[in-house]
Amino acid sequence: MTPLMEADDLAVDYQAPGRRVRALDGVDLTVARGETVGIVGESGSGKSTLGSAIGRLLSQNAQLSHGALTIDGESLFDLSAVQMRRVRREKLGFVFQDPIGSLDPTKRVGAQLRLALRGRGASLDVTGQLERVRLADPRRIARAYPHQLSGGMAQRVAIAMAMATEPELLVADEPTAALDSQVRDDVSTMIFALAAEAGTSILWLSHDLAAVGRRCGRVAVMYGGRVVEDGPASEVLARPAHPYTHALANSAPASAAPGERLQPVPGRPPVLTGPSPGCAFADRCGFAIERCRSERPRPVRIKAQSVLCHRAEELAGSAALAVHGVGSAVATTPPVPLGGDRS
Amino acid sequence: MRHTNRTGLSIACGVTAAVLITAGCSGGDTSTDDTSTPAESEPGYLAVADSSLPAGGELDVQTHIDASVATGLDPQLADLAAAWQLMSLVYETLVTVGPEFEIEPALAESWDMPDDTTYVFHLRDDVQFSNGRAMTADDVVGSLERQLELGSVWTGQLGPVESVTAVDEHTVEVALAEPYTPFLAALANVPASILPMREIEDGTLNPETEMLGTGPFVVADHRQDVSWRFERNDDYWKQDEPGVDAVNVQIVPQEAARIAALQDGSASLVTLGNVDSPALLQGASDVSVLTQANTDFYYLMLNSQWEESPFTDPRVRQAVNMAIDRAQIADVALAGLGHPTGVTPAGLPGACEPGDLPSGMADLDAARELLAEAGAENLTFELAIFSTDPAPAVAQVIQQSLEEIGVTVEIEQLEETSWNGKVYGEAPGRFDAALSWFAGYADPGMVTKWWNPDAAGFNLGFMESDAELTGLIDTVNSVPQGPERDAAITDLCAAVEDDAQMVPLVTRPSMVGYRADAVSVSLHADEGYGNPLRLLSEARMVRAE
Amino acid sequence: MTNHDGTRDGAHLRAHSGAAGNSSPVLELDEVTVTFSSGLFRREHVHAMRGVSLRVEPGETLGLVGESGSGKTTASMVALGLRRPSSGAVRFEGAPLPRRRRELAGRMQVVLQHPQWSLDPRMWIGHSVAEPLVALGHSQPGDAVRAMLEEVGLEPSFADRYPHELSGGQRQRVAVARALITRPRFIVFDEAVSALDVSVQAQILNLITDLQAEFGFSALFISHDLGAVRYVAHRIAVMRHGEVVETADTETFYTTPVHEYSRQLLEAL
Amino acid sequence: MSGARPGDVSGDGTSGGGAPATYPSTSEERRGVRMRIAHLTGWLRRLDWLSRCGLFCLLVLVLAALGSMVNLGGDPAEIAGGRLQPPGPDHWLGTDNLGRSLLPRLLEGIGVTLLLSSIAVLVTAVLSTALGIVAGYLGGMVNNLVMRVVELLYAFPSIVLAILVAAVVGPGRPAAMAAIVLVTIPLMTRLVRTASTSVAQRDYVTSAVVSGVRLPRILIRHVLPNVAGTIAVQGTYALSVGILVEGGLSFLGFGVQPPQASLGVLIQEGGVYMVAAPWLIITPGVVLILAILSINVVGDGLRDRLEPRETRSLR
Amino acid sequence: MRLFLWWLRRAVSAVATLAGVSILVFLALRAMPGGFAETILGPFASAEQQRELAERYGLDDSAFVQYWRWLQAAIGGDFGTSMISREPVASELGARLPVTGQLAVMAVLTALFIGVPLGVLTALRARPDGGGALGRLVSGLGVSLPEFVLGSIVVFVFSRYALGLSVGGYVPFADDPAGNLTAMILPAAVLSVFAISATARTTRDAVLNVLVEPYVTAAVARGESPAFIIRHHILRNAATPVVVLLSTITAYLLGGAIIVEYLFNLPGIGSYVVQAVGRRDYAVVQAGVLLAATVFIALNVIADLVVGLIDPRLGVTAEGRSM
Repeated sequence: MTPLMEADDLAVDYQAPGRRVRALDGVDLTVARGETVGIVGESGSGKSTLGSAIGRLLSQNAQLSHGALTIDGESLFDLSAVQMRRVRREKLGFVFQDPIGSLDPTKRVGAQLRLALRGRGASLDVTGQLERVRLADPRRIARAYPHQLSGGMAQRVAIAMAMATEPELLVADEPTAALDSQVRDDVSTMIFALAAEAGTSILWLSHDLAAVGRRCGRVAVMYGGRVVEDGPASEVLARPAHPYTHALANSAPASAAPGERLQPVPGRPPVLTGPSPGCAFADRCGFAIERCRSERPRPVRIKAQSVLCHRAEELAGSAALAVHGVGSAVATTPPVPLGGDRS
Repeated sequence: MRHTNRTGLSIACGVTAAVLITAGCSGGDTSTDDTSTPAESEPGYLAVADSSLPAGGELDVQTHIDASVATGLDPQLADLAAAWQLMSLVYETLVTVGPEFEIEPALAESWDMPDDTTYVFHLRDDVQFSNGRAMTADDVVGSLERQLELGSVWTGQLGPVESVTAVDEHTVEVALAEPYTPFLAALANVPASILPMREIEDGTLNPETEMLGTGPFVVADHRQDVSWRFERNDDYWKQDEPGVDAVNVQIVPQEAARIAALQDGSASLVTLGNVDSPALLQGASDVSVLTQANTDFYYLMLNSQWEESPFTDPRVRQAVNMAIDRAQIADVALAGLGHPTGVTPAGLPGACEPGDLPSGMADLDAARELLAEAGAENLTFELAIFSTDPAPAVAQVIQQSLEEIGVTVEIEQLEETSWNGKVYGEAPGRFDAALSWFAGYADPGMVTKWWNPDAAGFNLGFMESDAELTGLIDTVNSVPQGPERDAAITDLCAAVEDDAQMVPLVTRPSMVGYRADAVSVSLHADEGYGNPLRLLSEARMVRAE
Repeated sequence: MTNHDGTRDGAHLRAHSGAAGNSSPVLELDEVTVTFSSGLFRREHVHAMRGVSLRVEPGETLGLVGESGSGKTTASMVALGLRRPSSGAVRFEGAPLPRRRRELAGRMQVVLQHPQWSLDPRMWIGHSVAEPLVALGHSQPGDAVRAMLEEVGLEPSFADRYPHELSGGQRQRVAVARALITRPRFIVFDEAVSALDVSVQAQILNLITDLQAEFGFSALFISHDLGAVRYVAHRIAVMRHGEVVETADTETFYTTPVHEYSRQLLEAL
Repeated sequence: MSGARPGDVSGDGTSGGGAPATYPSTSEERRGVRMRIAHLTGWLRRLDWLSRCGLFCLLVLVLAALGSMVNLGGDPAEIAGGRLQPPGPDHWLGTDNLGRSLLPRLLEGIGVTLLLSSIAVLVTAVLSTALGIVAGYLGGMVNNLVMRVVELLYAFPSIVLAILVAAVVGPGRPAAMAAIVLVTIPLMTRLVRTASTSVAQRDYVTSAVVSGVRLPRILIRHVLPNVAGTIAVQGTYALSVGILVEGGLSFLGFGVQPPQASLGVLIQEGGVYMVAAPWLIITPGVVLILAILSINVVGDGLRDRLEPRETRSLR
Repeated sequence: MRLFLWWLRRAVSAVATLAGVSILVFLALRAMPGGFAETILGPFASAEQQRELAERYGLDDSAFVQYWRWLQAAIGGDFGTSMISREPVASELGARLPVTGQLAVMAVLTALFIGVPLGVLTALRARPDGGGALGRLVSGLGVSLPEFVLGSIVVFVFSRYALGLSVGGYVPFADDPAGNLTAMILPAAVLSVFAISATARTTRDAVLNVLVEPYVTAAVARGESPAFIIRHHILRNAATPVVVLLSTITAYLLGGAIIVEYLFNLPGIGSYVVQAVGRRDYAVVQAGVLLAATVFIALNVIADLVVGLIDPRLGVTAEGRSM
């Protein structure tokens, strides 16, 4: 059976006057039905570009350089505009970072929710839909304008819109980054619960490795426009196989025990102008060798993970990539079930 | 608003001479078809309305400027040619001016001069004001006395009137203190209009805001600066006049808009200000443009009273006077439609010959010599002008010709009101030189009165009276028509240029365009009071069968 | 470029405890209330701070945590003397804040949130760093600037670059250098690392702790990120709805938070 | 966090940095000059072709104006030929109603119009910048006061305002300049103020305040350079408005006074002769439109350059 | 209450602005060169006439007294009498307002119905790589065509060749609707060239700004069609700057489409006031400018109200975050 979503050597460039910036540099990623995948990466890693590419929502100066992206076997970049709209309507759902900005400021919440539900077989019961995302007093909220809502409320409304049609894949681009920490948990929990109920797969984009690891079944770590490590969340968190994943885990202040010194990643993330000649992390990597700079790594299998590192196998054998403060980072709540036998 | 033709007043004395001046009308007569103006070759006329056409219809006219300014609609206070144009449709005078500047009967059907200071006017007995009341000698006496009491400049133009008395219901006698040659000419202009004195005295008419006259039309509607509607006066005393039922006048300051209206037929008759308009309208079908020679002329004020002016030295003034190339002004700035003139307007019977004057000889060496004598070789002065066409062009030609004798002219162009303030607002006026024009009127002596600032007080700010000049002016205005007067006029012209505080330049033409397919009009070849609408009541509409 | 120098580890943790006993606080907020009111006629009062009392001891870093809208940014403005409290007192080095800003010049500095706006984009890095010294009347700060840049792990040649040539992390280093160049007694870090990528954040956090050990300044470290606060602060104050709900030593707070809200925050970490 | 877009990778500067006051050594100053030149050329390269065409047109116009100063094409005031002659070998652009050659008149007109508008806009820029920066930075009462005055000017119909000025000062170049200044000041002040307000909230300004930097220095070293882009863009638009106002005023007879030529004067004079001598209005008309268009296009280019925007399709 | 206070504040600021405008105009008029009576009556008027005029209009009093007198009368609704026509200024302006108003309305409606769609279209076709330069050129040309050049050409062409539309010849709509329209179409068209281009440019900018808003992306992501998104999300959100621009254009046109009125000889307010400046007809200038300023302020208020209706965040009664 074909995977729900598959990116195959996907490369996307942004064209600016006088220069080109490579955002995706050959992404390989699949999402199976019912799976929950977290994409972790810092700004510039390409995760948002990947998320946008899935809905073909890239800005106009973005260009597909090579590779393919398929949803349910349909190659997105070959679809007509009409076909693409059908895919978006029937198979995809999106939740974005800015909850209030994602709602039309000039329309009452109820009106725009109704507009979004119209003609797609979803229930037109606005109150019901708002109740589904656990909004108290849905009637009052339906009458409110977006700017009168808190971020958490607005994000719930946006989720209600995205999930009303029970899409096959929900792309959530940092949906909780703009929310206060208390609300974050509730919102994420709700998204995962709704998705589980509807059998929707989730692609969760985030910069917070630990948070994603707690929720998702699988984690893919992006760096320099590629997925450098991809595997079950618990494995990636506990036993990162890529030096970058390791560095990322160790640099989060929350991961440090009291009195423990943080291990920052030296240097700064790259801005690619074309295909990276070697491993994009090589300049910041404590383990880099000459080969890392000149030869693009190919995926290797390290236990459950797929890793883009020339030295992955040797490092896996050593203790070099041990995560400190592991205890605090490991999920305290069990991951949401993977959706049974559907995959 | 740019075309406010502010006109000087002047007095004309009775003119009987009938010297026909035709030079003025040759340049602009571009009449393209002669079917509607069968009598156009009649002497003194540019066009004669075809009286065989049926009366009736409405005539659409466009003109530059409205009649009423701050003085209101009182004809006796009117000092703008534009005001005279429109007011003459309603008000009439005892006498009027014929095609060759001869004085013709109007409200007075005849007059006698028992001696050279007494005039006896025999009034028509069929004249009514448009309210239906018959005009009487009392109206005439009252009107003339009113003008004499107003103390306006026109009062001076009427001359040394001693008394006005009603001899009987239809006879009025005017006694002068001394002979005054331009008296009849002065009576022939709008400020000498006969008003309905009974209505004015009993307060039922306010002449400042309403018009009630004996003329061919009555005012049906007036929107200041927008439009007038004149309707025929059914009781008008002239037979077969007016020839149209109504005249709609639109006030259109912009020349191009008037030309446009004429071309697209939305106006049948327009007054024009640009000397090139006749040429511009050459190709337009059914459009005729007639250029009326005027006695109006441009003159230059050279300020002798302001200490900072370079013209306190008469030699500098004379040099400038000599160096200005009048012919070039006429040809270039006025497109050949104007003519060099002395102080007596060229074209007016009895006027002096401008070619014999120092200005006509254009002796540049003499001019340079005068400047050198005065120690003013590298003279620079400012010339204040107002922006109404073609004054800027005239100024620029002056600038060019004075460059020949090494004089630099800096032109300062002002809007009309500011110009007035600068030139007339204070004494001494704070300017070097200024350009303007006077209406030349119907008698050569009238306008010369402005060269005596003691009489024409508005000039006191920049000139002083000259005893010799004043004497010559008085002579010209009191000596009857004849060789003696001609000699005095010649001397006067020379004296003006010698004095050179105000130097005459060129005459100023006026243009009238009309649709030959819409209207048949009458127009004098020459005009002394800047009134191209003088014969409007003769106009007849042409109807396409 | 980074300070991987492990020898300073933990040194700062002891820095304040010795000093706290006998000297007055560097900064003290005493029952500070800040009320925003708006409108010409209408007086609508919003309490941004309600009876907030805070103390920063010499050599100490006080961490201030809270959600957006909790009043912590207002607290920072009050501490910096940029906003006068509606009631309550602010004392700096034992004395009320002077009316004239310049009297504080050089003794108090700030590092703010946005890397892209922390430095004037039209100014050379060298000028930016030198600015506080220039304000104090120094005319030749070039050497001091170069030295300070090295201190924050940047090459001295950065002095003649423009901010846009630097990464976000480098800009925050420059901001720290600028704050430290006058050797101030007190620095406010207002969300100073929040906008940085995780991998870079740690660099700046380490830099701050290292420099504090070296220069001994006191600091108010404001952030919504409990993890970062916990890492650099000696004591932590938690703000909510304009009030301080809990103040505790970091260790105590970490292990046994008292207030319900503090517990929630820790759980979400 | 939307990937590497050109806009957010680096927010680089528009003009060169602030003038070095104390810090760099002479070699660094030299480097500064080099950087500025590099900046400028970089700038030109990043303008699109349309804006470059606009710049080129403006350059040509400026050269033409300079040409008029050395009487290129002849003395503009001289009556050099017959009246209303069409363009020909003697008079390339024909002659006007006084027989003056149009070419030198046109060059003079370009010079007068450009010079006058530029000076006026410069004055506007200085005043607006001063007012806008102070109002925007200080806010409060100062801001209210400045904005009230600005609104007052705004509420005047612009041409009536210009005409009133012309009537008070007396028509001519000073009146035209004053009118342009008064007409362009409100918008520019508003926009500079808005920009200054946002600069005032920037972290580097707060840092400077905390560091004890004095107000004048903050305004000059921080606020001014950072609103310079706004000033430049608005300056170009103000210049095009200035040319329009000059033209309109001169056209109505309140601006530049003949015999001096300006583009507005030439068009006014030529308007009447449209039928008989169309070259008298067409040439100056085209030049005027070209000048305004070029300036607008350059302004658009500048703005696009300063505020690069992402475009999106709905497909 | 909130609404009332909003209105109160607007009213106070409007009165302040109007007072400022009237003082400025008053001072400007008094600062004009040339004495009063001499310049108004011209050189040939007698001293008697000058005295009478000065007396009638109180021109000899101090400026302060004159202003105070004017203000008192103005508050009572009496804006004085024209020195030229001797008619009350209010009725004169009232007679001319419909002309200017019609011109403004025609031009602004044209701008609305042509400029807005044009702006939306060009925004949707905008490309990041400097494409659409041609569109920029065309819209740039539209705002670069001075009325006095375009108007002169139109006057020439339409008067020279009978094309069915008249140049000048204004008649009130009530008298002759067809004649009125044939006279008004050309001047309105000349004015609308600028209005259309400016509207199109503003609309394009506004739409481009809205296009990158997250809620548009969200709508695209939901699979909505472009037509749907334009209708339901873009038009309304992009309307704010367009409304503000249109109100500014209307105010500008009502304040005097002077050049067009002048070229086409329309008896509108702008040309009237300009003429009055030339003739020092103080009361007319004073009232005319005040009228324009009032219109400007009123349109601003209307624009604010409309903007508030369009975007509740910017409204008069916009509530803060209430939940």
